[in-house]
Amino acid sequence: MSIDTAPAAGATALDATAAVATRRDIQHRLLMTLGPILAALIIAGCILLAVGVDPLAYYGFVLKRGLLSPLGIQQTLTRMAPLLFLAAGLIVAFRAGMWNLGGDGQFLLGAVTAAASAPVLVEVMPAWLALICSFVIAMLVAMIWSLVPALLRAYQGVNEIITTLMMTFLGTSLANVLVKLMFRDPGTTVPQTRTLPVEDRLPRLFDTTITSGLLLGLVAIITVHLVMTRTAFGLKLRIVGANPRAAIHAGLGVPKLTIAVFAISAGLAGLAGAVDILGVQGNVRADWNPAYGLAVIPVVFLARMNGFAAIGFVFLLSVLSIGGESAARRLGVPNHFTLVLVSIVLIVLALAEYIDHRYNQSRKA
Amino acid sequence: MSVAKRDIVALEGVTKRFPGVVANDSVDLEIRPGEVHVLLGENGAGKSTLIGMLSGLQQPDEGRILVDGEPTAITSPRHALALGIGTVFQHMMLVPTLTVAENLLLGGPWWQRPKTEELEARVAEITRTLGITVKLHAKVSELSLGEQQQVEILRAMVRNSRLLILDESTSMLTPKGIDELGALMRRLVEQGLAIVFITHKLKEAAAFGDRISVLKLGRKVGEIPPERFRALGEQAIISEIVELMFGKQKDDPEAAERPVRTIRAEAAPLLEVRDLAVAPTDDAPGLSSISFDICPGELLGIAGIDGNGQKHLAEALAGQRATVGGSVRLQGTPIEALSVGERRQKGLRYLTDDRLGEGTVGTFPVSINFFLKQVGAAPFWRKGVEQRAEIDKRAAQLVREYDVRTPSLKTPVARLSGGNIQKVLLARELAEGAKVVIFNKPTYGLDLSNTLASRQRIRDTAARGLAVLLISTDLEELLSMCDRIAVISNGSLVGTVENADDARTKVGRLMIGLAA
Amino acid sequence: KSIAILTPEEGTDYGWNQQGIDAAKAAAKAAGVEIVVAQGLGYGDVRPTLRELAADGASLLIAHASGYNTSAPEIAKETKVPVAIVDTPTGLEKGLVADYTLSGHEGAYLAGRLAAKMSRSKSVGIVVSGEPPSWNSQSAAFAQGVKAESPDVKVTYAVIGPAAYSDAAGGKRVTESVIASGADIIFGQGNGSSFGMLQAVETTKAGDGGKVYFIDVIGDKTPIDKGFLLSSVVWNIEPVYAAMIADLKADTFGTKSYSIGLKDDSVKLLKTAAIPDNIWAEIQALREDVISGKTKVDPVYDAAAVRALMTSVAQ
Amino acid sequence: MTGLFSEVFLSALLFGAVTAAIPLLLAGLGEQMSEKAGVLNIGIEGMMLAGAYLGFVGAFYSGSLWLGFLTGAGGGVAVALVMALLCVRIGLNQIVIGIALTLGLEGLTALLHHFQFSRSYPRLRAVDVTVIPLLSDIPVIGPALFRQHLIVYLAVALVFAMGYIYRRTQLGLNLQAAGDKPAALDVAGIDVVRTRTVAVLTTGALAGLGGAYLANVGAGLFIPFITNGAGFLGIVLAMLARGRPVWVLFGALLFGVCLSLTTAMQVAGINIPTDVIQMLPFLAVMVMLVLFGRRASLPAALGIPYERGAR
Ligand SMILES: Nc1ncnc2c1ncn2[C@@H]1O[C@H](COP(=O)(O)OP(=O)(O)OP(=O)(O)O)[C@@H](O)[C@H]1O
Ligand SMILES: Nc1ncnc2c1ncn2[C@@H]1O[C@H](COP(=O)(O)OP(=O)(O)OP(=O)(O)O)[C@@H](O)[C@H]1O
Ligand SMILES: [Mg+2]
Ligand SMILES: [Mg+2]
Repeated sequence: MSIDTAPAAGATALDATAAVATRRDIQHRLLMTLGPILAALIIAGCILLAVGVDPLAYYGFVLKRGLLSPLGIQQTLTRMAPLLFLAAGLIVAFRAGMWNLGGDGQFLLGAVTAAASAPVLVEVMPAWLALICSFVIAMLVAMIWSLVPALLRAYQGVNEIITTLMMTFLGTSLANVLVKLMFRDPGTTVPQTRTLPVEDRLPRLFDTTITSGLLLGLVAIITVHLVMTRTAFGLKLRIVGANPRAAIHAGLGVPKLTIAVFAISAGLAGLAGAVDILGVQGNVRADWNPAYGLAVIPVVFLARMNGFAAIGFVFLLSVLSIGGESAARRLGVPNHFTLVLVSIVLIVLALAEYIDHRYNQSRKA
Repeated sequence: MSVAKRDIVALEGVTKRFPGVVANDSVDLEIRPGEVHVLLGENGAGKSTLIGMLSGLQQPDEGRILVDGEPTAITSPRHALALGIGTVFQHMMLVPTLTVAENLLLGGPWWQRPKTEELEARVAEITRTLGITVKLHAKVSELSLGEQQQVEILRAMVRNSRLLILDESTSMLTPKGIDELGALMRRLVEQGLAIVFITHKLKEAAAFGDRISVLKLGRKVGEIPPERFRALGEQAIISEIVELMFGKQKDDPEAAERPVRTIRAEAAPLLEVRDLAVAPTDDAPGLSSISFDICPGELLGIAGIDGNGQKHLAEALAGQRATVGGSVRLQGTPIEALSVGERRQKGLRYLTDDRLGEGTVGTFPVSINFFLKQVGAAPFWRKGVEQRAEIDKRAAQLVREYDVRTPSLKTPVARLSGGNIQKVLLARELAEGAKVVIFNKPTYGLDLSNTLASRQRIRDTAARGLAVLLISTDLEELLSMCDRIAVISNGSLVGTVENADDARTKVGRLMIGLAA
Repeated sequence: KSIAILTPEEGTDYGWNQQGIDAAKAAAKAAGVEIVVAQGLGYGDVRPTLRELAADGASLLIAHASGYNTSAPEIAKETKVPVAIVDTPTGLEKGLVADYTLSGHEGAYLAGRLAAKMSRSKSVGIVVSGEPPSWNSQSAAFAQGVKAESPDVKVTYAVIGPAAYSDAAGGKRVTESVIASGADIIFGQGNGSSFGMLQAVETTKAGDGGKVYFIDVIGDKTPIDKGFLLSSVVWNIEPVYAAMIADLKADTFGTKSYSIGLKDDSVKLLKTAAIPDNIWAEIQALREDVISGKTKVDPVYDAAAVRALMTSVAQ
Repeated sequence: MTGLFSEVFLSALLFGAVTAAIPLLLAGLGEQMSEKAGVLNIGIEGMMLAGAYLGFVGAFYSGSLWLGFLTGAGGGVAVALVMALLCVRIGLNQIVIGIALTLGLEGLTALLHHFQFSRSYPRLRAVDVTVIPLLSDIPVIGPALFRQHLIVYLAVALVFAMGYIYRRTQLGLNLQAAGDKPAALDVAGIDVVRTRTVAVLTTGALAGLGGAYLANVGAGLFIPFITNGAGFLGIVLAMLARGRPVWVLFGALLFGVCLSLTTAMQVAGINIPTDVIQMLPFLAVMVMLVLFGRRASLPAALGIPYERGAR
């Protein structure tokens, strides 16, 4: 679980040979990503064959519906928005060496508070302002929710894996309680919050159904990437993550930084919830929990906590989940197969990285 | 060659490569019972790598190892133990959360109950013959580093080793401890064991060895066999080694004269410490009523056995550790309430003894490690944004100035050798604005040339008019550099000695608890 | 011309999803249109699937889950493809959105009467895995039915837990506790967890050492019954879908809410061998009373209200 | 309120608490062993699912619960084998592989269930219990605690067996060394990779057994996603227990009792939303962490793959 610093280096390379090297590096990276995906598809294809489904037809639909058709790609891009925010939050936490596994709880609380506030706020202020306020509220609530694990870790040294897992169980329940008891839409028998009208939601991009939340997500993750790699603040967090004792030795206020990390990470998870609600869903139903967090964690690791790589992997994840849903329906495979596919892709990607690393080492020796 | 003196282990043309380095380059070596075979060489010369292959941690890429004359592939540490090769590694190899006894028992068949009684009897027998005591039921984390080293030696003994390898085992010991270890090695070889002894201190090599091999850049560049060894005197041996290692004639390089410096008596102290107290922790005693002054240009040494509160003292001064009383003044202004960063701003610098543990971030590039304590400061950061050009420019300057040998500024600092990491730290702490500098064991683990270079830096620092506190367990080092030497024992200063002719005996008396 | 139905889980649950899919298939077949089934979509975002189905040319999208009633009308407006949603009578829009609010409360009332008549221990239990409106109305009506039959019969109400739809072990555990509290008839509602309830009924003896019976809802679990199924409040959604298709053709889609009830047997109590004929006859008489309006059963959808009601009937 | 609670009911509640606690206990004990040896096993949920599915298949087709437990444990071991291979032997990131395995087994078991059982929903017979003489006659407690399937007693005995292993055997020393300072274990002549592999496989066996218990005894059937996060609770329990098996037992019982409390309150007609009651065990643990939350002493090398001679 080491933090990779490669992106920090290599960026100053400007001369021609370096440019060639960078291009070769990118080519290599692409190969090392697409190759394993192909391998994963073949393995998953065997499972499909075993249950009597034509893998080629299945993948054809995945590609067509997740990537190549205009409708499919729009859905894919829309699905990316909350995932990008979550990934951004995880990048901050993981680079600072803190295992925030409580993303789902923070996400849900952000979503619920955004859903509770936005429909009320649009009635008293312009929609754009209401959206901003809702985003801020969602972010603050998620931040506050992370305070307990943050304080326990900062001042008591309590392991955050336990506390964030517990808080995510609690947060999921609390979100339900809020929906059912506090923010319930009185206009329907279904336990859900009031619905933000479609026209008041985040605008869609151009003439498509892609939410502008995608842009926000991209901005968020790129900002996080730049902050983490190019600023003093980001460096401080990385020092805390890479060697906490060095951070103390260098006089960094580790407890305060710890709390900041949790706040930012949780805040971004809260924003992820808000962007899903304000951009797409419009309300939160009781017992709703898309559990995006769990799938995003490995993605962030595979991207080696690099924001740009994370965008790529989130895209891949979206294509698989949107296309997989469609393909499953057409071929009569249960939707659960998508989970198997994602799992195989993750494992093979991790393996490929290892083999690549080994190969590089033996070449140097 | 006499039959009795057949090699226990012999290396023939052993080569070991790592990515980018040839750590051992066709090395031949004979290890015989009844001999202390000293391995010498600069940092990175390949000594530990050689040991790694003997103890089954690594396998040679080329060449072969003969055990009792038979070519043997030592495939695992278990195999090495079975062959009777016991190793005390350069880095601590004890489990801190287990007791000493449990650590000694580690390695038994997994289904068994640990045979504690058997062990106790065996340990009692060994410690009696060795004349050491160990606390069998104390947790390892509660022992001082010196005690831990004894446990490791004991462990090698408990396992009935025929060949005992000691990799820099004296680095943590006091002068007395070192002498005892030397006597112990002598007794052991007399019992017929073979010993491989690695050290950076040439005097130890001359005093304890029977045979010396010198490695340089992975090659064996010379050997002094026992016959010659016995024929030469200490000085002759040392100068021969120096010639082998550095290729140029030079008399005992460590015996550099202490330059006579004049400290203006009337100068106000730069650092005044009064009644400093720190609460005790698991691994070290607390500090109580520590008081001393250091004037500009003065070099105050702190002598003492490791684990007597030196680290607490340094950390308390640097602001890294909470104090429970006392005052610290820098140029007359109290700083005890300030944070680490604020103290640094005021000119207080602390060069830690734990280079990789807290001094640097190993995975970060060399360039960034120069500025770890200045993150966010202009001109390297402007409005919080990293100015890579400024950083690289200054880093390149420091690399040149301090002669840091690094492939590039982007190299992760952990890839550098220990001596070069130390240079990075020196550069960082001595850079502009320093007034008081605390050096904690600055030459620990460094080879001769790096040690000399570091000491020169420290002397230069004092010569520039800074106040220097030098904490060291190496008495020779303190005697060769300091103006005064204070002795710390069990968390308090038991006396301060002017570094005059009789300082050695006075300090020695203080260290073993007698009045100076 | 084709219609599409979207369900959150696979249509093999002998319950909500299966009844919806089977009914849609039957209605489509009767009307001679094609049917597309999109099942197992989960409770997350179904907009992608809705859009895709619309783009593929479906002329009616049946969003068969209360969780879909926000997204489906939105997609209807976006794509101009009519949708049918559940539990939202206020959401009608001509030509675009129709609602079908399915409540088996009338049937559940009868089930309550049946349970009260048949309980040996004078104690019955309601076990649910969650508290969505359609289950609430049946839980409440069941309790009302029990009390109407005999105020002496005790009703015990237990919720397994939030989002416990797949908690089969929880279903079994809670049901066993309820049986231990004296109940010998369990009225169970839950998706995956209802199989756990069934298992509890099959493997636990009532206080008197006799059989515990199970009353199921929505679907008909007879094919997998081992002789413990007393009855089920079976929903037949086909007439609803048939009416929708008819309205679509007649251009009157979106002008009315559809519902199910005892009257046309779209809600009915399942007759099993475990119900004696005389009791069944009494139940049939009660059914007439409900249909004629002589007995009024008002649906209670709100979870808090249901729990309040349960507290009041518990003693 | 007392009038409501008959002896039979109270004892059923307690019985339910124990039944709910056993899978958590087994998962927690398993996770504890991995963590002790330095492997953060996030894939335990997947191991439980594999155990639940295969355990049910074994018990259903053979008609023997014991065979079911065996196949269930085998299923857990099979998943653990993948984890050991990828994370211990070649040192891939434990969190990535753990989560990937959990996702994959969620999907795979649901898929298999779909093709195999989604029409018939087979269920097992009632479980045979082993009655402990005398003790089982104690009112309330007796029927709840001493009329359980033999495996329950074995699981509880396992707690003490584990305690014994950790404190009194070479294996215990090896495990602790593998987690705290693997290099020291290695130079003591014990293969770290093998030690950790044993630990991970044991985790798999215990988690698989826990899953099989959940499916075969807890539910009597298998349905997709049946574990419902029990594996993650196991991780929390293992971390809270700080290496002491007894604390895993206490923690698991706490969760079980809280679940039964939920039922008890509802049966008593106390009108509190279930979501609120459901938060109880988590709240209890959080409060404990806030009050006594001293540094959780996790092994120093937890999550770090071991490679001999790496530096
Ligand atoms: N893991 C590694 N990968 C690549 N190169 C390495 C690695 N470790 C060390 N090196 C290279 O090997 C050289 C020697 O390293 P080592 O740590 O043994 O130095 P050293 O001899 O202790 O140095 P010094 O004499 O300065 O103390 C360094 O220049 C370093 O660049
Ligand atoms: N595991 C490893 N991977 C890569 N390089 C290594 C490794 N171990 C040693 N080296 C390199 O091999 C060379 C020899 O290192 P070795 O540790 O044997 O030196 P040494 O003589 O023991 O030095 P020191 O006096 O500092 O202990 C160095 O350049 C070092 O960097
Ligand atoms: Mg070195
Ligand atoms: Mg060495």
